[in-house]
Amino acid sequence: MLNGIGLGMLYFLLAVGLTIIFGLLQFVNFAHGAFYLLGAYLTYDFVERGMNFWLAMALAAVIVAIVAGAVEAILLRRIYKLPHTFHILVTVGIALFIQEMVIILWGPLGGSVAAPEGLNGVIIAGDFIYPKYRLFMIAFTAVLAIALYWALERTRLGAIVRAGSESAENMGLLGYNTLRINTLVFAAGAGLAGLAGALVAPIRGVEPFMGIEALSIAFVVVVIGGMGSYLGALVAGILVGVVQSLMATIWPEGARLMIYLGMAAVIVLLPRGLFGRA
Amino acid sequence: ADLLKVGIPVPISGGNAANGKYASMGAILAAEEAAAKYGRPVQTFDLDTEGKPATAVRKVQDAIERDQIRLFAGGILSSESLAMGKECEKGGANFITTAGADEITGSDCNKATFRWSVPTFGAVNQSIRPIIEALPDAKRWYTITPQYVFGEGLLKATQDVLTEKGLELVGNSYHALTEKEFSGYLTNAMAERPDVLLILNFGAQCADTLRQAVSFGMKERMTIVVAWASGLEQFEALGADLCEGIYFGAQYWHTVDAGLNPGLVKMTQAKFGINPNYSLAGSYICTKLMIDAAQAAGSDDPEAVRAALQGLSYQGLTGEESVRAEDHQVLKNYYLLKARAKADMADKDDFAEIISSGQSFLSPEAAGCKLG
Amino acid sequence: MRMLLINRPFVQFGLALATVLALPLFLGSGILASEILIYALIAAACNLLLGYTGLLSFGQGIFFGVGSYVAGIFLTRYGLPVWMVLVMATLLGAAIATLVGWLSIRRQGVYFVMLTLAFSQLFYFLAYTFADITGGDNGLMDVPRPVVFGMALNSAWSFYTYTAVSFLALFALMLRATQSTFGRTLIAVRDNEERAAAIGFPVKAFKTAAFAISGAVTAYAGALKAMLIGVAPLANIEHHTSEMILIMTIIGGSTSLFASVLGASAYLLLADWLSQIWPRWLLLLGLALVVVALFLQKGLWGLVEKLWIRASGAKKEG
Amino acid sequence: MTTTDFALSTQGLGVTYGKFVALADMDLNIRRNTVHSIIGPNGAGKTTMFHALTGRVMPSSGSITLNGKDITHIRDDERVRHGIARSFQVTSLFPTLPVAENLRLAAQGKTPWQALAPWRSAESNRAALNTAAEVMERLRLTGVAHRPAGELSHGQQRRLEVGMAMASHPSVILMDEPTSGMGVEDIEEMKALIRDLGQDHTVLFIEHNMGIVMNISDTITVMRLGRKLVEGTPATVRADPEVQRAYLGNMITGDIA
Amino acid sequence: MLLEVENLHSFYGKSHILQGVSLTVNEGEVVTLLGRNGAGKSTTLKSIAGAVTPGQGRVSLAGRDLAGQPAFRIAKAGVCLVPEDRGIFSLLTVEENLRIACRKGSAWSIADIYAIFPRLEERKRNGGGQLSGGEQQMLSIARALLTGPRLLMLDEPVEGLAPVIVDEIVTQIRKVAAAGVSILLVEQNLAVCTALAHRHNIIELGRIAYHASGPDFIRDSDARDRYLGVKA
Ligand SMILES: Nc1ncnc2c1ncn2[C@@H]1O[C@H](COP(=O)(O)OP(=O)(O)OP(=O)(O)O)[C@@H](O)[C@H]1O
Ligand SMILES: Nc1ncnc2c1ncn2[C@@H]1O[C@H](COP(=O)(O)OP(=O)(O)OP(=O)(O)O)[C@@H](O)[C@H]1O
Ligand SMILES: [Mg+2]
Ligand SMILES: [Mg+2]
Repeated sequence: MLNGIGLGMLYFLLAVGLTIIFGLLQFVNFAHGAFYLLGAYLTYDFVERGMNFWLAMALAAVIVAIVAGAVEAILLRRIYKLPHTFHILVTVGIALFIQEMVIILWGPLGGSVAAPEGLNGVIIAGDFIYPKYRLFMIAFTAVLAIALYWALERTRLGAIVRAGSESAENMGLLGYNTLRINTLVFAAGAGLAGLAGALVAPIRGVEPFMGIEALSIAFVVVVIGGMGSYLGALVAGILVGVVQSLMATIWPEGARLMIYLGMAAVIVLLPRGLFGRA
Repeated sequence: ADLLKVGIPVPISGGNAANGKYASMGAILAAEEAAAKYGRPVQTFDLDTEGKPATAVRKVQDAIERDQIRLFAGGILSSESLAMGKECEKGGANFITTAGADEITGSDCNKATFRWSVPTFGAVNQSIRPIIEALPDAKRWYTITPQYVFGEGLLKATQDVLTEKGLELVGNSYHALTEKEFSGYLTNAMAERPDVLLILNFGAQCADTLRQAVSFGMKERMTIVVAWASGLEQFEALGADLCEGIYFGAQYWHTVDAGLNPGLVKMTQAKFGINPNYSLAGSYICTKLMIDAAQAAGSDDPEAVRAALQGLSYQGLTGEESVRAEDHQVLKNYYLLKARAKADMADKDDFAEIISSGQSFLSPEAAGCKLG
Repeated sequence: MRMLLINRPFVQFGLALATVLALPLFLGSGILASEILIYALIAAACNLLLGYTGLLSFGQGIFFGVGSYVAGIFLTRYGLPVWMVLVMATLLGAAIATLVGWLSIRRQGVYFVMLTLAFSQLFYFLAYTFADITGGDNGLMDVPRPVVFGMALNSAWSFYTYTAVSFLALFALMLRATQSTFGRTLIAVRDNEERAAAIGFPVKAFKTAAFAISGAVTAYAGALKAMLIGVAPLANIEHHTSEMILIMTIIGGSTSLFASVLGASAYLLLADWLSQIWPRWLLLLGLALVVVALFLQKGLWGLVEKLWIRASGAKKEG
Repeated sequence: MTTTDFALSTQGLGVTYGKFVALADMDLNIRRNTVHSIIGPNGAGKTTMFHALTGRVMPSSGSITLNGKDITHIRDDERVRHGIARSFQVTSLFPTLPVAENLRLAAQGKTPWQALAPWRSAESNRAALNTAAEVMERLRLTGVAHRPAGELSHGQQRRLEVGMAMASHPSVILMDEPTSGMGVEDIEEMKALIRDLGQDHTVLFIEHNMGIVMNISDTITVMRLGRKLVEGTPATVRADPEVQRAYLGNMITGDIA
Repeated sequence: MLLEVENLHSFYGKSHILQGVSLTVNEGEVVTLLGRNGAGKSTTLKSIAGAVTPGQGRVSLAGRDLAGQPAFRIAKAGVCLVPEDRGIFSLLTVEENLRIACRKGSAWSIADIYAIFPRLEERKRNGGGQLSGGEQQMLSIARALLTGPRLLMLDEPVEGLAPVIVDEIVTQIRKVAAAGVSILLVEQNLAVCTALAHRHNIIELGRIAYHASGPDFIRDSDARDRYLGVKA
């Protein structure tokens, strides 16, 4: 169960950035996995160079956000108005580009990142054994989730962002510089993906194709949870994590099958996902 | 003499690009060496399979029909290798591979296909028998197995050995081929309190399993054995600290001091400045076998090359190796390695010491091969 | 707003015919040429959904995979005649597409896309999980080529001829469909679904029918591909395949069916060429996609149209 | 009066959006070949009622009878075949298709299953082509027959919007604010057109322009808060104090008072 | 003088829509811009607000030149446009729609808005997209007020509104004007225009073709007939 929740938290972290971009900017971002990949590799690189893990993690997330912001400002803002088709085309292109760049820069092999000092090892309580780092990740993600929820649902910012996604022109008429808002949101969403990558590196290591898997999980979580809903990303993330852990013991080959079956069922039965707003 | 062409169908792009890259390097070494030795031009042609059987087959078909290539050495993934083997048989060419699927020299064997890597049976036997001997107290075993033919093969062989030795398989976790998260399986495993955790998956999944097992502190509580390690690449990706104390079964290890291996190590270091890993070495020896056979046969005519290979004994990378005529399986050593502590490493690649080596093979009949 | 000459059905068919005739002249590989025609069919079928109905489906790989599995299973295990297997592949493709389509069109926009993505994953894992039927990760091997007039089509170019006949016939049928009341209604649905329903069209039935046709053609092509290559691998049903089909279609453009032929050819030729010159060619592909989205939103065909309009000097053309 | 005198009637029709009751207890009886208008404050549920009548939303209670036939549980597109058609409050056309094609499709919508045949040519349905031509003629759109609908001026688009409803030869035609956004000139024209349509169709329309409503309606239904407030001739409605208070106010209707 | 527009030219693609529009609005004044469909009324408002970038000409607000600036700067300078499509954010609730418009220094608060349009308060948790047409119109005007503009431009503010609401809105617009906000009004409803405005402009073919004070305009049925097609 704790495994499921741990996994779920990880999935939430993966999905939340996507939900921000996908739900609020109405933008289908297939490059999300690539930002996650980049975050993980930057962390790996920095740690290899002897940097403190925490610093590496923060720096990686910030760099990913900056890269994403630049990508948004240079490329994506030209295509918001086009149909989804082009969003997909461009972001798939960017994802391929980043993935291949990672291979060129760091080689195709991948590597491991050691958990930071103090979070190495396990916590033992009787029969119960759990890695410290995973516990830390659950706690960290929980705090992050609350902070994000507050920032996006309880502040005007969230409303502004959503409004901007619907009509940049009208936001302009109300005195908002939507171009900048979009860039910031996109950067933040991608930065979260980068952060997820950084956090995951000590658990999963890094390898050039980790982004693809992350992307498909993130999609599942966002869709089940409901587009644009943080609560949805959280609940769906945990749900998917727990289901996957449970299935793993009952019918392992069918675990993924069940998740996608569940996703299809949710979209067919609940139009907006579990927590999506109308 | 005219140009001798060898096709190297390996994944150069896509998920297994790392292997493809090294394989291509190994093939070039073999070709250069042969060209010098035989005084004739020998060239390798990289065919990017993208790791997809359909692409692999298309490239091989084209190479046979359009470029008149008759010798192929490559194929990293089971699915692509099986398909290419069939294609070479159809198209009149020969193919040798290092892929893991036992069907290649088993139920799906054919006259055009050869295989250098030791099948699952041998891998398991050579990995776990030495451990059983070294650790008489290790009674309870737990396995983690990918659910498909390859994993089943390893698991079956494991069960047989354990039964024979009167040891207990206290549990097994199957997982899907795309799985990345093993915490659930590992928790199950820990609950059974095994003495040995035997990991039967390979590649990136194996790395994930190990990483997560170590983070769960399992290394301190039990012996961890990987039956089918991918060699140096894997150690590099995992790092010495993580690997320390874990046992790895391997097809090849660069410190082996037998046969052609010292020569290959020297050559690789001279040309590429690295130690040969499994992908490179496997591709080198496969390519070399093909070239030598064509040279011995006097042409790359498929029948003649086949005849030259069947039953051939030669000095290989693991010492004396031979090609079994009945199923085209190369008989060679399999190694059990134990990873060293970082402090004990002599150089940056000296991750492990060889604990034991040896050969175990099913008979061609037991493997299920009938060459038509 | 009249139709450009180059978009007229006869010209389109002529272009398809010209492609069939030209490929052998310029390509050394009959397999690559056959593959181009097969993917051209698939992209055109995808275009029926994307361009004509406005449905961005990530499910095309499902039908492709189903087609190749049908060929693999019934040719190797049951030895049924090729024509029967092709009919079965087509029908099963249509049936599964009807199911997938019918379920997916209950949602719109991004959710529709996500549903098709979910189905594509679902079918992938189905194929993976039920390895007894599909051969799992190894796929199905030894799929034979058809025998025509007592002659097995073992050489690449003889199979190309076979593929070309199929291609032209199906392309003509699809062309006809786009010009029919049916096709014109699809365009209306794409333009404004709410209005189409309000004037009496059962929109879901039309979308589902579009899926069925698209799935049938795709599955047929999948069976051809299995015979061409001799294997029906798991990779055919992967979502990468769907993604690739979509990319081909989008690169081609969506204002005519031949656009898809162009898109598929361009993609395959470019991929073939790039993968030979640089292992990291996917990076270039990524860049190419970005360029298309930024500068070639009507695809390669849009470019052709523009050149045509300029060359013929006036819009009054046609 | 027997029920067959009514082209369209509803009994206790109600619609809820979630918990919100947008329409309740609506009894309507629209006599054949009359012009019947619906007025009421914004949000009174007028458009919602149209949605229910055309099947866009499913009623939560009550029933709908069209030409003596219960259509409550019939799908939206099928209702067209039973003789009901509508224009939208917010213009809803096929913007990239030519005007003629818009109308051909609308005419074809009467026999939609025929259109499902992928081999039948669109031009083979002569009746639909003729209808399209007639409607264009009547709405003075023939000149722009080949222009994409999206390029038309607002007034032309509004006319085409009405034309889309006419093209299926409905017995009952529903128009949601047909004059919204129209210039004074166009409004006069629309007024004439609606009056004209009332000769051979049953017209039900929503309008805020009292100049039209009071001039051409045979009957007016006033709605408020999802319910019927008053129903009657223009004179009765105009005189009703409750209507004056809730809706008409000082009657700033478009002309200088 | 608050707003001064001089020789404004605007284009959609190649079509030259505004061909030298000039008009002025004084502090606290209500000025209309009338004209037939397609005359360029909305385009004029958009060009002033920066939603359409004018090709040529001068727009100045209290002496500060605004032509060519991005919309958000112009909005910050105190120009607010209520567009003809109302521009409601359908993903936001009514209240959120209002909240994002709030600006410090505005004379109106959300509470004031609810007092003026009680209907909005009743529907405040509704999605903007679920409002009836009239409710959307109210919301759009309400939002504009919350930004506290110096110049309010209304594009057909009473279109599709029930007569009582039209009354209400006319009253509100009067109050707004009385509070010192200048108003540039585009409206088909002449009664509304004459009830509110101090001066009238009629635009034809992208130019101001007629200009008159309120009382003059009411007397001049000829001009109304000629430019607006109103049969006297
Ligand atoms: N999809 C929906 N979900 C929830 N509430 C809705 C929805 N659609 C409409 N409503 C609400 O139902 C009520 C009636 O809306 P309707 O559109 O029928 O009004 P109307 O009478 O046509 O008004 P108007 O004259 O302003 O167009 C409104 O209060 C509106 O907010
Ligand atoms: N986005 C656009 N692209 C091209 N042409 C446009 C666009 N918007 C408006 N036009 C054209 O510009 C001209 C002026 O339009 P505008 O919207 O300013 O008219 P208006 O006076 O507001 O009319 P209405 O009373 O119908 O609202 C019209 O001929 C219209 O067709
Ligand atoms: Mg309404
Ligand atoms: Mg206007």
